[in-house]
Amino acid sequence: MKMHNAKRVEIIIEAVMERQLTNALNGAGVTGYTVLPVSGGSGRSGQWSREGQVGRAGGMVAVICLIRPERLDDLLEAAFAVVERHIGVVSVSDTQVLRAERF
Amino acid sequence: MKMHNAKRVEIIIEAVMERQLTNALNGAGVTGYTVLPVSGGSGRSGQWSREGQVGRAGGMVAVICLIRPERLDDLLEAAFAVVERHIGVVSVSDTQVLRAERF
Amino acid sequence: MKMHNAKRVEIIIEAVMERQLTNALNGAGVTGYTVLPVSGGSGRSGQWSREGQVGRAGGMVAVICLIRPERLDDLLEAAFAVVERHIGVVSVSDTQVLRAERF
Amino acid sequence: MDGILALAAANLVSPIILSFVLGLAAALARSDLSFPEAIAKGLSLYLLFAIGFKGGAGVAAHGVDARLVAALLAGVVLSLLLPFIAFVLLRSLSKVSAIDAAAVAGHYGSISIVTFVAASSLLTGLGIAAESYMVAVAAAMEAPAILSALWLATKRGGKAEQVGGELWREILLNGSIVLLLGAFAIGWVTGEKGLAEIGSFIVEPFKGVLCLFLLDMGLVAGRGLRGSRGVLSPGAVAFGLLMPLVGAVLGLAGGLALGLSLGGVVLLMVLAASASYIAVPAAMRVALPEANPALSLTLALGVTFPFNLTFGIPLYMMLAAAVTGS
Amino acid sequence: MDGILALAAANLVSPIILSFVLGLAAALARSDLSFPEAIAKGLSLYLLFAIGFKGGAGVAAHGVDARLVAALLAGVVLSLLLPFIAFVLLRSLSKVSAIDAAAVAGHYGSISIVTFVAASSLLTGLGIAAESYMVAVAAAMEAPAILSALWLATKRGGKAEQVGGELWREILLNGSIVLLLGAFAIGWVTGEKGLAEIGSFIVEPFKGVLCLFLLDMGLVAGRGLRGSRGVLSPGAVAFGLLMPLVGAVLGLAGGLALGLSLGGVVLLMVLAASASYIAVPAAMRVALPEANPALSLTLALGVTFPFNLTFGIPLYMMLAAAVTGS
Amino acid sequence: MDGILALAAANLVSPIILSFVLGLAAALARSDLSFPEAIAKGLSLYLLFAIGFKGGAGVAAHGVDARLVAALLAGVVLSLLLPFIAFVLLRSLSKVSAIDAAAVAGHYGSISIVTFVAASSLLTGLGIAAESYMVAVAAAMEAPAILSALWLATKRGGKAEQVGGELWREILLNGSIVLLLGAFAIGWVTGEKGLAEIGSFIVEPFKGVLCLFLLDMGLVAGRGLRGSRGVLSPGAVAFGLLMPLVGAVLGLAGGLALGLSLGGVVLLMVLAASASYIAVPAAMRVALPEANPALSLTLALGVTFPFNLTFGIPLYMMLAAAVTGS
Ligand SMILES: Nc1ncnc2c1ncn2[C@@H]1O[C@H](COP(=O)(O)O)[C@@H](O)[C@H]1O
Ligand SMILES: Nc1ncnc2c1ncn2[C@@H]1O[C@H](COP(=O)(O)O)[C@@H](O)[C@H]1O
Ligand SMILES: Nc1ncnc2c1ncn2[C@@H]1O[C@H](COP(=O)(O)O)[C@@H](O)[C@H]1O
Ligand code: NA
Ligand code: NA
Ligand code: NA
Repeated sequence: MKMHNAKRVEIIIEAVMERQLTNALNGAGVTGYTVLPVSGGSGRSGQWSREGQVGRAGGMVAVICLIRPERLDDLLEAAFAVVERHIGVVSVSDTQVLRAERF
Repeated sequence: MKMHNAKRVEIIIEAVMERQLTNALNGAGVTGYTVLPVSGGSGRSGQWSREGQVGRAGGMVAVICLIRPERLDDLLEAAFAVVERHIGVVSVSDTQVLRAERF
Repeated sequence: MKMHNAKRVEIIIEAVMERQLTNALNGAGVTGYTVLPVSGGSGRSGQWSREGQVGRAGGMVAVICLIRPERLDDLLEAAFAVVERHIGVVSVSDTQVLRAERF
Repeated sequence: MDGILALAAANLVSPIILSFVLGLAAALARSDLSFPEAIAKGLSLYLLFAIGFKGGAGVAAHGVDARLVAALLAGVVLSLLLPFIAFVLLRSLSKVSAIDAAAVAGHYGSISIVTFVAASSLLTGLGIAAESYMVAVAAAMEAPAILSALWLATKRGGKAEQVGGELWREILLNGSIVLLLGAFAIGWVTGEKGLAEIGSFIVEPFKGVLCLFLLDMGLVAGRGLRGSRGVLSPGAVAFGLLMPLVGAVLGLAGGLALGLSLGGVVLLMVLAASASYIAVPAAMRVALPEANPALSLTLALGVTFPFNLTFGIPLYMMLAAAVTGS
Repeated sequence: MDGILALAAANLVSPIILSFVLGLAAALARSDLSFPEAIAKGLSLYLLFAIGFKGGAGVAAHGVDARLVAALLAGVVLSLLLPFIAFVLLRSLSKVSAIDAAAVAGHYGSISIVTFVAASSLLTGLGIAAESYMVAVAAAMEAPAILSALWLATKRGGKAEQVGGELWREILLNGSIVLLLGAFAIGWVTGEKGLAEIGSFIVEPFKGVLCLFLLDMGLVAGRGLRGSRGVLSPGAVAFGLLMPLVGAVLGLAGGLALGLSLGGVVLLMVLAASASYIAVPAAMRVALPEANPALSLTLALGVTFPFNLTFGIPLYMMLAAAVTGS
Repeated sequence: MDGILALAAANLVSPIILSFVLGLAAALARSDLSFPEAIAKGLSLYLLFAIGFKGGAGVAAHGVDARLVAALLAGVVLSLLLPFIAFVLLRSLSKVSAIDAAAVAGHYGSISIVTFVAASSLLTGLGIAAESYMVAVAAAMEAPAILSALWLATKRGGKAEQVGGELWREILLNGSIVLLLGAFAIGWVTGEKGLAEIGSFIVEPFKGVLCLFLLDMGLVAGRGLRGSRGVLSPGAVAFGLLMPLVGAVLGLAGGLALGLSLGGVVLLMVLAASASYIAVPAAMRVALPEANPALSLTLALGVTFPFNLTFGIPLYMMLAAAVTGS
């Protein structure tokens, strides 16, 4: 099958920052992304779990973004501006996608 | 640790198509996959969120499939037949797995 | 943006083993990971779904761990000791991260 | 008549309607108020189970009326017929593609169970009796419209997924249909005794649960409206307000032909006037992926549902009351 | 006696049983009807809290019977003993591996709280009183069987996870045990007054909630049966129907030895006859990963649970009534 | 007075308090008992809707008191003022950074609705009436404290996110504020009639639902305490116990100045004494990311909330009763 090179960006960020992040992505012309729920985790700020939580604080979401290699920098700059002062991690992997016209 | 080359296929597809997709995968002899819930996203057809939704329409799922490189094409053909007319994205990354005998 | 090489380890394991796994990771000095919920899947032990389930048995979670390449082996040994006798899969991909100081 | 008018006005300030309005306003104001998906589903499971059970228990109590079968058939016919009218009407009012029109038509041939529930509780409030088996008619009307929609899509809009057995199973064994009919059967079999056993779960708290569910529906509808600016042409909106009236009139005709009670006539009107936003959207995504889901959903949930809830239902009541001269 | 027979038959057409049947049928027909995981868990949290609290309040009301401690001990002994019988019986009826047999045995030594609840509400319906502290006995019976299962697995089936303190904590502080006993304690301390405060939450709606929960259990059981064709040999199925009877007889003996009331005897029989499908499966996955989870779960949830729910409970009642001559 | 003392003691053994204690104990013992996130959110949606609606219905019943506006203003002032006191107090008792102190201060200026609910139901139990609009005052007190916290952070702790319109919208249209005020409005508009319609959903089961919610809060608080060993210095703990008293005294002064009823004074004291653990933490993560969330949350949920729930509320009652001489 015809595959096309792309980047897979995975941004794990505080749930309260989800809207700010997606706004920033839209602002950078990145309109394709998928948000996965996160049930728990651990990091320098300790271990946490969503179980029984009511407030939006103290939870994370994972935003996955498949993007053409040449658009990566715009995305990273937009994302970094949001995550900079917040907890969370950003990783970028090489990948290949079907139907490149969608990206 | 002994690792073996494999492909990580990530199919983000409409929730209503989950059964059709898994049936197609089983049909292609791909019996190993994991389904992750998706809480929201954005694409050419706009932004969406599962919050408060009752119907199965308007939601996505992420199907992750680790597979031996030589079996990739069968998988992609099976998957493509399902996603072809539907919204959703398919990406393939190189990866390495422990316990190759399981794949 | 300045990126740093890292490994993305994805461990899909039985939900009942989550605590054992994270304890093992902490034991190996791996204190950064994120747990994603899993809604269903299929493998050699058949197909399953979390729908309507009450018990913790018969469900999986996905633990994602971004780590410096040199720390990978410790992590894999710790993880393997837990998954060894249990169902589940472990995959490792090359990736790049922002803010390496966090890892 | 006046009594109805007065109480119809009162309807506007019922907790049920206001809860919907609250949700709608909160979403339009971009508040982060939201219900978890699991809770929304849980509420709808409760409502389907309760309404089905009570309908069955009612049939057990008042005995099954010879008209039951006729009413079921009438419902199926209405569900099959309405999409054709909807298709033509929508195409004449706006220039959406045939595929999109077919998908929308499917939604309007089917029914909205919450609209049905709201109408039922308003009738109860007014002390107007209705045939208990109308809930079975509601279930019978959910799926047939999908057939017509697919037929329209194939004939007029080029290819659509041909309906294989698998798809049929999915449509007919749709969760809401199964739960509604299943609970109806349980209520019928266990009757008054069964109702006495679980009444304090499915009867007393019912209206309150309905308020929370409508609050959530308001939130979802508001988010949909916000997200789909530009999706709705004025013509489409006009369709969303006219089509329920057309449906109601056909429902009225059917109800009179069947010789239903005033309450029964009103409920059949409401069913015909309402549009599906749960079962049909899913089926359309599977069988008619080319259709734009935002159009159907925004029309059904953002235009027609609020209209029926606020003005439609009382209007249909007055119409039915006037015609039946009660 | 005849009264019991009649009412036992009536039990078959109670909303509770029929809800389970509906779920079972829907799943077997591959309907997409389903409960979100969170809702299923929420329902079980409610049931555990309510049944525990009511038991405690009952003890507060009727005073604590000297037999309480004896009954708890008897429960623990039954839970420890039953797995050995189950192991031998299963091995003789089918040729599953020793590890699998040990795992299954652990399930049957432990208990199913929903079966207990169904039996209790049937007793209440029949106006047959039972010792309120039986719910504490139920909690006491959940874990010990796991010990026996692991012992069997090690002695007969080669290595099993040796039970470290960590595992022990997980088993003894299992959520359902903690909630059941905790609510029992709260009910006991707050007594009638506490029950009056929250009765309209944990008493009136209880049966209705139970219906929804059993509907979900039917769905899960049906999905399990569908998914595990071939997992169950005829011998295994026979075990799933015989073992409850064996358990019931031992429960009967224990109940009589303890001098429990008719209701208490029945509940002890039900506990001994029922098999765990929540606490034990999780523990077995941790400690006995080599065992096939599908086998235990399909037997407990797909065979024994429906059997107890429909025929078992009434049968045990008649047995107990016959023996105690009431 | 003595009556209050006695009943205050009784409060300690109410199902509500004991449910919290059960959750706390289970979490500290590392039991795996837990509520799904969706269920916890569902319970809080129910509580907010019910308490808001009942407050509004109460206002409709007793007519709106001229003091309503004054009380709202007083609430806003308290919410704006308390953070400054909290900031100074915390800094003097422990050496946390200015940023952390500002964040904590924001939590204590705002309110805990569950504490408010617990106090209300205790008052009801004691037959002490209170102004129904106090629930609106509660809503009014949620957000202003955030302003003061951010001002403190900027002035004393260097940069904080400057509060753009977007952030303002998020703070003011926070889900719990919208739901509380929205339900209050619905209750007010529909009045007694509305309450009659949905009372069996929002009134009777209320206390039971509150028990389950407090059980969950106990679990979350316990997990938090376990996870944050070392986060709390003795000074910080002292702050968590002293600050509510300071707040209560200011609430008392405000309540007397407003001429509220005994019940109203107590509720204002409770609002001032309680600390937010839902709305403010989220706002602080957005606007003050450098602040350590564990510190604020552990103090608010792990120290101050349990203190108010057990000893605080009865204490405030006695204080108010003594001062008002009732
Ligand atoms: N190395 C990592 N791999 C995966 N997820 C991580 C990692 N580090 C942090 N996280 C996630 O980011 C959250 C906040 O991290 P931190 O800011 O280090 O406390 C954690 O709770 C995890 O969910
Ligand atoms: N570039 C992308 N990266 C990640 N997810 C995407 C991307 N594009 C689309 N998606 C997901 O697929 C869904 C449908 O996409 P679309 O068909 O473009 O509307 C979106 O709502 C996202 O959840
Ligand atoms: N090849 C695979 N790719 C992705 N997930 C898998 C794969 N194989 C197994 N899994 C996951 O691991 C679970 C147990 O696998 P198994 O032990 O093969 O039954 C499955 O239910 C899936 O959720
Ligand atoms: Na219709
Ligand atoms: Na047993
Ligand atoms: Na306060």
